[in-house]
Amino acid sequence: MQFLSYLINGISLGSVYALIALGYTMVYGIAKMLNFAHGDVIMIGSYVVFFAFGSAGMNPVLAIVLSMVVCTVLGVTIERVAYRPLREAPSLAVLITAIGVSYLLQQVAQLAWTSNPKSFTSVVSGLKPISLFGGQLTISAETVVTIIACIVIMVVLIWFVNNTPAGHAMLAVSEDRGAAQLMGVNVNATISLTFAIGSALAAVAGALLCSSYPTLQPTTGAMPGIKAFVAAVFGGIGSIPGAFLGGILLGIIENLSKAYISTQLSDAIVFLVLVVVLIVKPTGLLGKKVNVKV
Amino acid sequence: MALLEVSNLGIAFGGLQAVAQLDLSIEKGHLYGLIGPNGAGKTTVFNMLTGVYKPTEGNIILDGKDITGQNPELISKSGIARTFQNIRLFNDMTVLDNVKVGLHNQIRYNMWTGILRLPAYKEKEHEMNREAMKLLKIFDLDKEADYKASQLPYGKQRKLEIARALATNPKLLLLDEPAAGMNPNETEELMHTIHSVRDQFGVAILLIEHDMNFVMGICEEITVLDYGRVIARGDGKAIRNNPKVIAAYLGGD
Amino acid sequence: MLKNMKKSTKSNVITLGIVVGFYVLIQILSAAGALTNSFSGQLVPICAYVIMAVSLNLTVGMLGELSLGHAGFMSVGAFSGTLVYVVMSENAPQPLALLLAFVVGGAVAGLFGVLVGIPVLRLSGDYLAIVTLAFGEIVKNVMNACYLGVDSHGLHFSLKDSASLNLEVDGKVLINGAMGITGIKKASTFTIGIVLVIITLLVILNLVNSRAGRAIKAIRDNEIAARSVGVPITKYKLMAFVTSAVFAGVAGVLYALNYSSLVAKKFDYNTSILILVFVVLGGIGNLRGSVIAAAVLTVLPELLRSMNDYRMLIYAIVLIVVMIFNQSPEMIALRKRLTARFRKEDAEGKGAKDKEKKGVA
Amino acid sequence: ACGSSASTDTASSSEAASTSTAATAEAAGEGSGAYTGTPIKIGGIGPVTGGAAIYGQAVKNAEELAVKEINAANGSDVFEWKFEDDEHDAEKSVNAYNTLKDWGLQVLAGPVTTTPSIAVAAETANDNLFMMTPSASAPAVIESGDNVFQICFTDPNQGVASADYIAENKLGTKVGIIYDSSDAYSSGIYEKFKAEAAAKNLEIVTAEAFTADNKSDLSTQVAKCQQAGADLVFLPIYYQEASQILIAANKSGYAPVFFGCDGMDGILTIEGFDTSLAEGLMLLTPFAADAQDEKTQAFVSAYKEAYGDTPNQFAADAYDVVYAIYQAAVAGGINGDMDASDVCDALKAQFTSMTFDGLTGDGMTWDASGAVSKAPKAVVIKDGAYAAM
Amino acid sequence: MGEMLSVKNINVYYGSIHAIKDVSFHVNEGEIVTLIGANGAGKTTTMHAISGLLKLQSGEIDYCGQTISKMEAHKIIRLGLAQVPEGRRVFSGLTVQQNLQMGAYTRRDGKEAIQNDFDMVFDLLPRLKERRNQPAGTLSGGEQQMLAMGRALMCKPKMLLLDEPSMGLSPLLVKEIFKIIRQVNRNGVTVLLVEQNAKMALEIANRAYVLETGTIKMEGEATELANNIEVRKAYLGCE
Ligand SMILES: Nc1ncnc2c1ncn2[C@@H]1O[C@H](COP(=O)(O)OP(=O)(O)OP(=O)(O)O)[C@@H](O)[C@H]1O
Ligand SMILES: Nc1ncnc2c1ncn2[C@@H]1O[C@H](COP(=O)(O)OP(=O)(O)OP(=O)(O)O)[C@@H](O)[C@H]1O
Ligand SMILES: CC(C)C[C@H](N)C(=O)O
Ligand SMILES: [Mg+2]
Ligand SMILES: [Mg+2]
Repeated sequence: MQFLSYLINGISLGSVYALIALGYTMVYGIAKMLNFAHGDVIMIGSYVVFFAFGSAGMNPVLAIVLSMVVCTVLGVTIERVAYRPLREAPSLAVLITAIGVSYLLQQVAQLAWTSNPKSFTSVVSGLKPISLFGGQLTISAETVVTIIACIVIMVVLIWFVNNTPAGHAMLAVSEDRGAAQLMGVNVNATISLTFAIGSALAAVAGALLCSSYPTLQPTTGAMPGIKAFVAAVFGGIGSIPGAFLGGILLGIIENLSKAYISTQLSDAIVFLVLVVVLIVKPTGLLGKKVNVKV
Repeated sequence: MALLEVSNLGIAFGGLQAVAQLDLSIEKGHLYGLIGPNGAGKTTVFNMLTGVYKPTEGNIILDGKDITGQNPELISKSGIARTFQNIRLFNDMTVLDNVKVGLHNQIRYNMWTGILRLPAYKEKEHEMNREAMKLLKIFDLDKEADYKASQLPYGKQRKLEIARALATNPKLLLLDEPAAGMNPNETEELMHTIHSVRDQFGVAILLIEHDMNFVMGICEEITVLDYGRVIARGDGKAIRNNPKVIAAYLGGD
Repeated sequence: MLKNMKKSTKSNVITLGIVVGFYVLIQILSAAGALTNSFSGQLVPICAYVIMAVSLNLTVGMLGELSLGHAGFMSVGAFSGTLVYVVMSENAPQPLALLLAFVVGGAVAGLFGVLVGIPVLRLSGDYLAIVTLAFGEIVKNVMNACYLGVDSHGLHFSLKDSASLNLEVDGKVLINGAMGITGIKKASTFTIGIVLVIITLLVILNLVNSRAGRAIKAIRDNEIAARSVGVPITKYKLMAFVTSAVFAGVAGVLYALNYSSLVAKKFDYNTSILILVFVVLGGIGNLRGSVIAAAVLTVLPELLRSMNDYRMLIYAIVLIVVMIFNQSPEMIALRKRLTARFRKEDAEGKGAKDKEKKGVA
Repeated sequence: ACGSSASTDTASSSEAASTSTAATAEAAGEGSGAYTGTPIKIGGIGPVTGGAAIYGQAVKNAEELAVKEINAANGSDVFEWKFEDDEHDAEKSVNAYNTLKDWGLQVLAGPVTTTPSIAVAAETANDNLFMMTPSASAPAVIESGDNVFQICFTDPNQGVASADYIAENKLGTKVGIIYDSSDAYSSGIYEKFKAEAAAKNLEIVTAEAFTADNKSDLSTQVAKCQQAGADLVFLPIYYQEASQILIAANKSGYAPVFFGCDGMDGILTIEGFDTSLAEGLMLLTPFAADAQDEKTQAFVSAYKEAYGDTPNQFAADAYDVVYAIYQAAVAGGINGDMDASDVCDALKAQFTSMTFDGLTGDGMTWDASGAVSKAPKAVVIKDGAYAAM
Repeated sequence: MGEMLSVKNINVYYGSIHAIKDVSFHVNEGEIVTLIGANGAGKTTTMHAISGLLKLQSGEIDYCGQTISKMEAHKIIRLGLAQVPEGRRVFSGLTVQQNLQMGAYTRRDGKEAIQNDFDMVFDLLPRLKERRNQPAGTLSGGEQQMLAMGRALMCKPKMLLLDEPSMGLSPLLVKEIFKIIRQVNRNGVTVLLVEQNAKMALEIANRAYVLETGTIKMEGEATELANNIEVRKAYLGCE
């Protein structure tokens, strides 16, 4: 029973990672760039929800929609201003710019909203937790909603990428931008769309991250961002189901190692497991093996 | 015994038997052709010979030594060098350095000699430069020694690959479509170069090529593959007139 | 060909000349009393970061592998070297203790380089990046939980807390978890720093321009081709990785001995990223660029102090703008055309000088 | 050794000074003119950007406020003040210190956090420049030299005091602990608490850690305390994480006594936090923003007016630091014309002999090591406000 | 018959390398025009300039009466100008089928029409049908070349730019490819062809241009050039 409860804690955390990782992997998979500012877009999204829902008392769904709009505009703007000029530059250059953007967002947030922490009111506080085994085991509404959101988003994304022209364009862009252009794909628009989707997901992720773990600060997005990145790689970066699986597993490993090995060394354990898995499976759990034909 | 003895070589990718039951025997200093329709498995044979793919069956014996399934580094040391169908140069390095990497196992000095710039460093580097320039000269690339490899036009890149491969001092040189992307004149020139390389270095050459003038003009023996299997073998004339080859590969006029 | 030799040698001489020139300049300024406290306080960290950037460039620029955990090597070097120094400086002459600290710091970091090198041989690209990131985080986490003490019975070690060390009353805690090592006697000087920078540059420049360096770059450019000409991939990847780690370790010792305390938190992911920023901004594979970028970007936030609350905001903007200006192909083409106009005859036929080969390849 | 061993001469002057301070605080703006020399250059250092920015901002604001008040009350400027950011990083903190030195720093009121403070303390010891940290609480900070002083409790002191308090008041029998093992402050208190608890026969059933990298999810740590049957959970951590723990415990229906230290102060001011969750939370803190005494009220309202926030204990500490230095400066006849080393010697002599009444304690004294002696106050949160216990 | 494509005095640079110098030529509707030239003459560069993958330094390119030299590549394709790029550039992670689908990306003429063209391509290049579910990256060189061709055909272009479409193909397939080009042309597609196999190119082309180190050195009817001594010497390998 205790084990189950730890496991649920893990899944709960993992589902948040998964949600963030989906946005990461989406952008990575198509634009082939590590958008290290993703975590900070999440943070901005959370602030929007915090003020719209927590302070102004807006309907939570509307608040999230508002946040999605804000994040989408933000994400697309960042892409346009900071990443697009470097489209043809080495990928590391964009990585560094993304880090610059990450600093920038954190600084802006601090200037705008100070560094004082805010306690986030859960957007699903209206819902009841699920109680099992006569109350011995509870699964919070946040967890349930996050997992459902994750699965829905994952399925929609997979469907979208594989079955719509825009999705096909994304696949082509991810393979070879020049050739994609020759097929008539508008590369810039496709990458913008990818960022739009990634950032809208960030808004949802932010709302649910802060619902489960309610402290909101300008640095709130940073660590979950990195963890989610790790999760995305763990699952096989670029793979949508991989991001989901990687996120959930990372959460579970993190919590079980806290529960049964050491709370002090749990970070090290998580990363060690990751390293071992990658050594055994060098492209992550569900990553495609890249076949280089010689 | 011949320089290269291949027996019963085969490989499958998933369900696809890309090469099957291949026997091949190449004498020292021979010019040997491997031709066949697209997707017949020619490049795959090269990949097995050089250790890029591990054959699922069969043996490869070079100079009496079994090299089946060894890794590419070792096979290179044993004396097989190659070029690639999709050119693979060290793009960000100079033309000269590309060849010097090819000399890696020929002219050696250890890391510390390099870091501490011991006297041997200068000496060996000079030797390398000399050797490399000699090779570049053969392929008429000496004037571009300082260029980045990526800045060479396609045809010269092909030649540079051959020069680099030769730098490893191979007993057997594998050339994958060396004349692709060259016009007839350039092809002609290449034929001469390859001949003189063989004569000068005494190296056996196995080449894949779709340009029949080239193949017929240069190869002393030819093996034809189709769907991974040998469908014909012989000299140029025999191949040209083999009905199976005409049907599968050359096409009737 | 001779020209080529000369070109690389000339470039190396310029790079070293910049370093020596900087040193001389500082000495003159310092003698003239024209050096601010703020600037002289940054000299040692600048040296440490320069070494970090140059050594990371070996991995990123020469070997072509992304490492997000370079600070991890700095950390293990810093802790082991400092430990040696703290213990040795009590009963050995100062210079010897110092030398030993650097040697041990470098060696221990190198050892970890081998350890991390193993996954390196199997992974590439972002998967490798994650492993190095993981390495850095593991080091940080373990060092944060690491307690080491010494008493008359010898060394005691625990991963729990200092109480678990069960030290005698006379015992001394050497590493105290998140508190790290405290009470270090400051031993690093600018002169030592510069000497180490020069050694690092000499070793790495010489390495890069030697047989081994060519092999490393060949692996970067095309691993399959490198194999096909008989370059042992394992050996050279490890060589690059370990060399890079050793110098990071040395930089760690230099850095740590400049302050009275040493904590693991300093060497986190952000520091690794910072070093990477130096490398990329200075130009991937361009060692001189790394030197300059490391120095400039270390000083920059200090120069921005007058901006108060907007300091880091401006730093972030500068970073983005410089990056775009430096790396955007349009900007590069623009700059090239401008310089070409100034040196028309020079540009002729010297295609080889053009670094960018991007275009539509 | 504390104030009592000082010579009568300095003791009397310190008395005089303390009354004068009280006077300035009360009658701010009247222009008492106790100080007439060149302004003293006092500098602050702390993280005003990055993850620890809340602490640095609070300290910065309070220092500024105190300096303004003192200057206004004095009529002519007593202090010239400058604050530099250190991003909670030792290297940056030393840089900040050097920058302040270039400016002409004579007295340092900072840094805010432990790790940077240890590094800077060594530098100040070298320069013999007086340093008093408002909030860096590890004992190692003041070990660097006799010029380094603290106005906050040291971590061991808090750990011991907490264990004693819990034992004496029989607040719990089975104690769980959740602390931040990546933080010097938190693990410092934890260690001493553990040792003292053993001495007081408190049973520690579990001690769980988290780190800066995994602190977003603390539910497992809470669950482990619950599992171990802890009826009191000791939280030597900061209030953001504490608020998360309270929320997590509430979710899983776990309601032990929660007991915190000074880092807990501020929990009631978190925007959006359901303060009912903090009901019954006990903490040892030298300062409570809603204390009813006049001094606190004046400070809190002035701070609120200037910065729009309720000040936390670090702000109060910083405010006290400036006032204490003011008191010492006046009593020691310090003048901005003196060089930093002379200022330092004079301040050292004053601080080891004077008594200071501030927001965070009455009758504070310092021993030669630089540690403060003041009485901790235990408070409990009742009806969304602090109440004395 | 009007000019379908006209290239006027274009200049293209790679950094400071002046690769195309004041090149002008045109292609009439319904024609096959071939560009021949040695390695590095600038043929590929010219192709990329037309399809918009490379920016012009100066000059103008008109297509169907419209200036396209400032247009982005993806818009140019939408005007019915498809390219088989040098080096194949297939989407290696996508299957053969998906690659072909990408070829039809801009088409809005219904599933059925597209399905018809699928059948047409599979008919012309049966090897592709065999390998329809194989990732393109693992195809042999020649198979990839076929795929690149098939992919361009799926776009149903008005004009095709072919950059060495016969490279790496077996003699049989080379003949096949040229047959296909001719057939496509007969169906109304204008073709601009770059070939090392100048002999065959000149055989099927109406007109030809000779490009040398970035400038047009000669132009004329294909048959005329095929008989020109200089051309024969330099590009056809005949003395
Ligand atoms: N790694 C692989 N995975 C799956 N199939 C492969 C792989 N490598 C090659 N093949 C298949 O094996 C067959 C043989 O390929 P190979 O490259 O050897 O042909 P080839 O004879 O060199 O043809 P070409 O003349 O076109 O270069 C092809 O059909 C190809 O699709
Ligand atoms: N990306 C690039 N960067 C720099 N120079 C380039 C680049 N691409 C081509 N060049 C140079 O531009 C010139 C023209 O090249 P281009 O590829 O257009 O020639 P080509 O006629 O297509 O030759 P090939 O027959 O080899 O394909 C050559 O001198 C080449 O070296
Ligand atoms: C302001 C607080 C975060 C400082 C803390 N007491 C420390 O010593 O680090
Ligand atoms: Mg092939
Ligand atoms: Mg070309």
